[in-house]
Amino acid sequence: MSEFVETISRSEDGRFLELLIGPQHPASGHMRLVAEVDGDVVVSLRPNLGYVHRSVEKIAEVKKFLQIIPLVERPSLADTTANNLAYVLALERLLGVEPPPRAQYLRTLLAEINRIHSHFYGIGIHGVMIGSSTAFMWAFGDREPLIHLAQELTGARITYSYIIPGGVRRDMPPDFPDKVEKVLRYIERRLEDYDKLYVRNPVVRARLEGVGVLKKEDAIRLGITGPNLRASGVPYDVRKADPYCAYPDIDFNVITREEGDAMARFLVRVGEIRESMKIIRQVLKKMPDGPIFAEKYYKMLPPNLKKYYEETKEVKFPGIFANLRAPAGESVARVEGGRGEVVIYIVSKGGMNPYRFRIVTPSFRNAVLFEHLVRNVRVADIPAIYGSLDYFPPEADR
Amino acid sequence: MDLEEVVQRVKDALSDLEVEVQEKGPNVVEVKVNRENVIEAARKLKGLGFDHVKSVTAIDYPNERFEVVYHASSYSNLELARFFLVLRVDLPYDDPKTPSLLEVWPSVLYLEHEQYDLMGIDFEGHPRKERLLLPDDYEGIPPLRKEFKIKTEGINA
Amino acid sequence: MMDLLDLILQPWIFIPLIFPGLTTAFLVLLGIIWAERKIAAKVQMRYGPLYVLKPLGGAIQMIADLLRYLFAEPIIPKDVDKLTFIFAPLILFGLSYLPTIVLPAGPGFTAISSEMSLLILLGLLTLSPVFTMILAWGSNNKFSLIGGLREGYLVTTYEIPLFLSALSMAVLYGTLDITAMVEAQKNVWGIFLNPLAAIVFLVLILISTSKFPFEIAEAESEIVMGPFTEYSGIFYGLVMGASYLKLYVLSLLYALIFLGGWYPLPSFLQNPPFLAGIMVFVKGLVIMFIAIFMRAIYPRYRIDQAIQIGWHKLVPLAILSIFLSLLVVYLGGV
Amino acid sequence: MAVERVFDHLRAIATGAKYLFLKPRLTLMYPDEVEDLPRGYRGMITYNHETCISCSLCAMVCPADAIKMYLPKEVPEGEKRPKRYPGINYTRCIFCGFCVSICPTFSLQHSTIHDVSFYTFEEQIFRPEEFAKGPPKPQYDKEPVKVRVIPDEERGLRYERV
Repeated sequence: MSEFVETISRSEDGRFLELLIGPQHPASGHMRLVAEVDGDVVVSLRPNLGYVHRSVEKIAEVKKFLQIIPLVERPSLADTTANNLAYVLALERLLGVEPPPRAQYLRTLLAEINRIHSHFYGIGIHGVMIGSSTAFMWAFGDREPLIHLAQELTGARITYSYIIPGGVRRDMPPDFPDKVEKVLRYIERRLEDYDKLYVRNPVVRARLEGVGVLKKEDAIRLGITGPNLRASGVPYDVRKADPYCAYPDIDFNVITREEGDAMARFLVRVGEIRESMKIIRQVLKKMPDGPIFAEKYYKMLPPNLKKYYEETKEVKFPGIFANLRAPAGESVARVEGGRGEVVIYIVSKGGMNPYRFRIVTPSFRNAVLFEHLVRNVRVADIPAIYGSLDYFPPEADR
Repeated sequence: MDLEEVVQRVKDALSDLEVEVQEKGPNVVEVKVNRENVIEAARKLKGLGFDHVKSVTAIDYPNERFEVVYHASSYSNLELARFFLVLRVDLPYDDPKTPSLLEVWPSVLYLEHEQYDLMGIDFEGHPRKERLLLPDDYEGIPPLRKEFKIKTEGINA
Repeated sequence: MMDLLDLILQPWIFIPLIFPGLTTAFLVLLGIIWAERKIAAKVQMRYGPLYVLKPLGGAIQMIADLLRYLFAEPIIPKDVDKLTFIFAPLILFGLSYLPTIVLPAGPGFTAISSEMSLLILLGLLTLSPVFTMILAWGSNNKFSLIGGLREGYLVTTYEIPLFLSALSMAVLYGTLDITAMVEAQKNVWGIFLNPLAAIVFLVLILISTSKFPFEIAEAESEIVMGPFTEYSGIFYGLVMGASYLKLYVLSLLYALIFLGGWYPLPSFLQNPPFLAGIMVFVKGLVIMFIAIFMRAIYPRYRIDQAIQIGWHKLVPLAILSIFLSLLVVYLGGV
Repeated sequence: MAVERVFDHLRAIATGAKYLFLKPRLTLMYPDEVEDLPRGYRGMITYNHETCISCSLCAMVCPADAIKMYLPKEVPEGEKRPKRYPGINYTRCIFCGFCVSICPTFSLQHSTIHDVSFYTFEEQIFRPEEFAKGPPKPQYDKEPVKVRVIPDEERGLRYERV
């Protein structure tokens, strides 16, 4: 792979300017980009990762299984449900627990609400990176109703810790479907205004169309994931390829585009917001009745907690959760989050902690795109491409 | 395509190499291979349609061995995309070296680099030997190894 | 007392000091930045500045900001060229203010009456970008350097069509004196006679004052603050004020040569020229409003796209507008 | 093509202009207005010392080591093995609510208080005795208006005075 051997091509005569973008830069995020520019043209660019590395994998080795749930949420704050869900799926495979159907649907519901607000986050950041403060403010404002919904469902705005082994932590409030429907109608209406002011704005199109083109074969070769992959014409979505939770029963489309440029990546996100709304409506319609916590753990609850759970539909943990032991073995799970595929791999030796915990986040897999796409483009294209990747440094650094 | 068929295909493709192929879970095919054969095996698996790697994990069994685990899957063949192909390489503890699979799967570029950085596995042929996530001047035990201890406080104040 | 008032009302004092000069320019600076933030906030479904004088919607926010700029420590980095770093912003600000003295505030009410006043004004306008480039160079910062170069490229892009479209109006009215140009619009405004030049000139105002979608030299997400990256405190206040001053001057010019100046004010109200001045001022405000409203609509173009727009679209259109003017003159004139 | 682009420009400007005259502001004027949070919001923890059975499950499950089991300040006379009781360190608490979920006697509950400020790190460590007194009340300059946040079809979120 000679193309990655030497991406920094220091010139002899000092013609190229080395530009250190970040970590203290308005649009770098928590990372540094080392760019080499020839006038206004970027010759090469290398991301310098690790500025916010916290070694989640090492910390997980000394945390108990339940304590890892909040831990895996921390790296990607805009998209916590994906990490939470991927971890719990892997853990459940290890424990041999199957959550009841209603819990599956509630998981799907939260995952899709989270996907929409994660996409709004990405769209907003992308907008301000190319200079549209309105796109930024609108997207972050319209994220708020969705965060409010998630808060009603889980009790927290961002770090939900909602999905636990064997189910979810509480049932939705009775008037929840009504509220969701109102918010979805609002978002639908707003997307039309986005379309007029931002998507079809000729300046936006001039900035994004044909910029940072990722070819289909390159996307596959480099193992790109998420909307960035689908924008290059690969119809891979974990929800279809390896369905989990309630997705086998749900009818939805995988949004793909053929162009592979920054605009295509942006439009895939917009399309996925619409698909997610479709999924949420179906989930609420098909939501089965029944328990939200696996029978196996429900049986361990003392009678007063059982009664509380029956009355309020709020799960109380059995005492075993404090020191949950997983049998020896290993399991791997993947989930399609807002930014792409989260892979979690747990190796257990039968103790209270995982022996080895591996989390591969979508941003880390997409990090290679910086050096692949940002070559022979203009300085102004760096933020345009960066934003279109929906790259989140803390998520990549973990 | 079901799991048995995938296992059969993998077995057929790797028949002339010394490998161990087995099912691990509902959609996981595991291939154990020694490090001499790993590039050859990877090349053949890529020929089957496993076109990218999702994760590279090095596991440390102190004073025993290292394990490097590649989780590969497919983007171009969506039937194959349902499966994880786990490629497992054992390394002796005192000589944690294995050929880099960068030539076969360019998607391991950052993933192998990370394991080099955090676990100290030497991927031979990998062009990058500098720090990735750790500070550039970090010296000492790679932090993901078991001998790197982190303290916990316990429940009593 | 009367003497003092009389003195102030002399055009050669009133114009540089009161309107359109120092006092008004200063108030406009405070007002327009507040309005920019307020308008963007309105489109973006939020409040904008609010808590400084809440009953008026935070109207004196900019006075608070000005005080902050004044009393903040102006940090002069170790590696800058100190002379240029300190004096370039001062000269830049001064030069941006200078063109106001050529502008007439009412019929016959000019500080410098010249048959060439349009040319003088345009000439003065071309001076300030040089100092933007000088201070970018003096900052000794890579982002400043790139920003300064971008400014340089933009100057080459906008100056030629700006001159051409302004001169097309001179062709139309047959004069280079701004006062005479206004008088020529007594019956029909210039914008109706030569809409092409009007549109081109409006776009060029956006480019030359670095307003969206041409806010390229200062592009925050790319090169931090462009030429002004190293500036802080009052020096930053000066360089930021300079670009708004330029907008103010160009907007007044636009009001004078395209929007009929003090017309349609009937002639018996034109003297004394207070109402005339207010008329010009209000028209200028409209143009400023349009320019700052664009912030809420557009992201920014890339530098190559902006240059392409300049040379491929605006220059030909500006040349065309001269021919349009000739045609109008040929068909009957003004 | 070029004509279409002109229309796109005009459409974008018109859409922006439309918002100049609408009133759909999303801002919640905190701290003049404060959200009246529903039951179930995961705020600061309240602790009932009377019902606590000293099982230490909360400390065991806490992912951030925020809850710890403290010995009483004064050990009662003649007690061989004094019971330990939970105290919380709000510099570490991440409001996941696992302690509340695992408490078998409902001694730990969520309050809806979340916006409290402290001057020192030490103030944020609540030993069992202080923990039992409940979380501190947020301090506002003037009494804020309590509003309920309601999803709305027109405006996204609506703030209704309670």
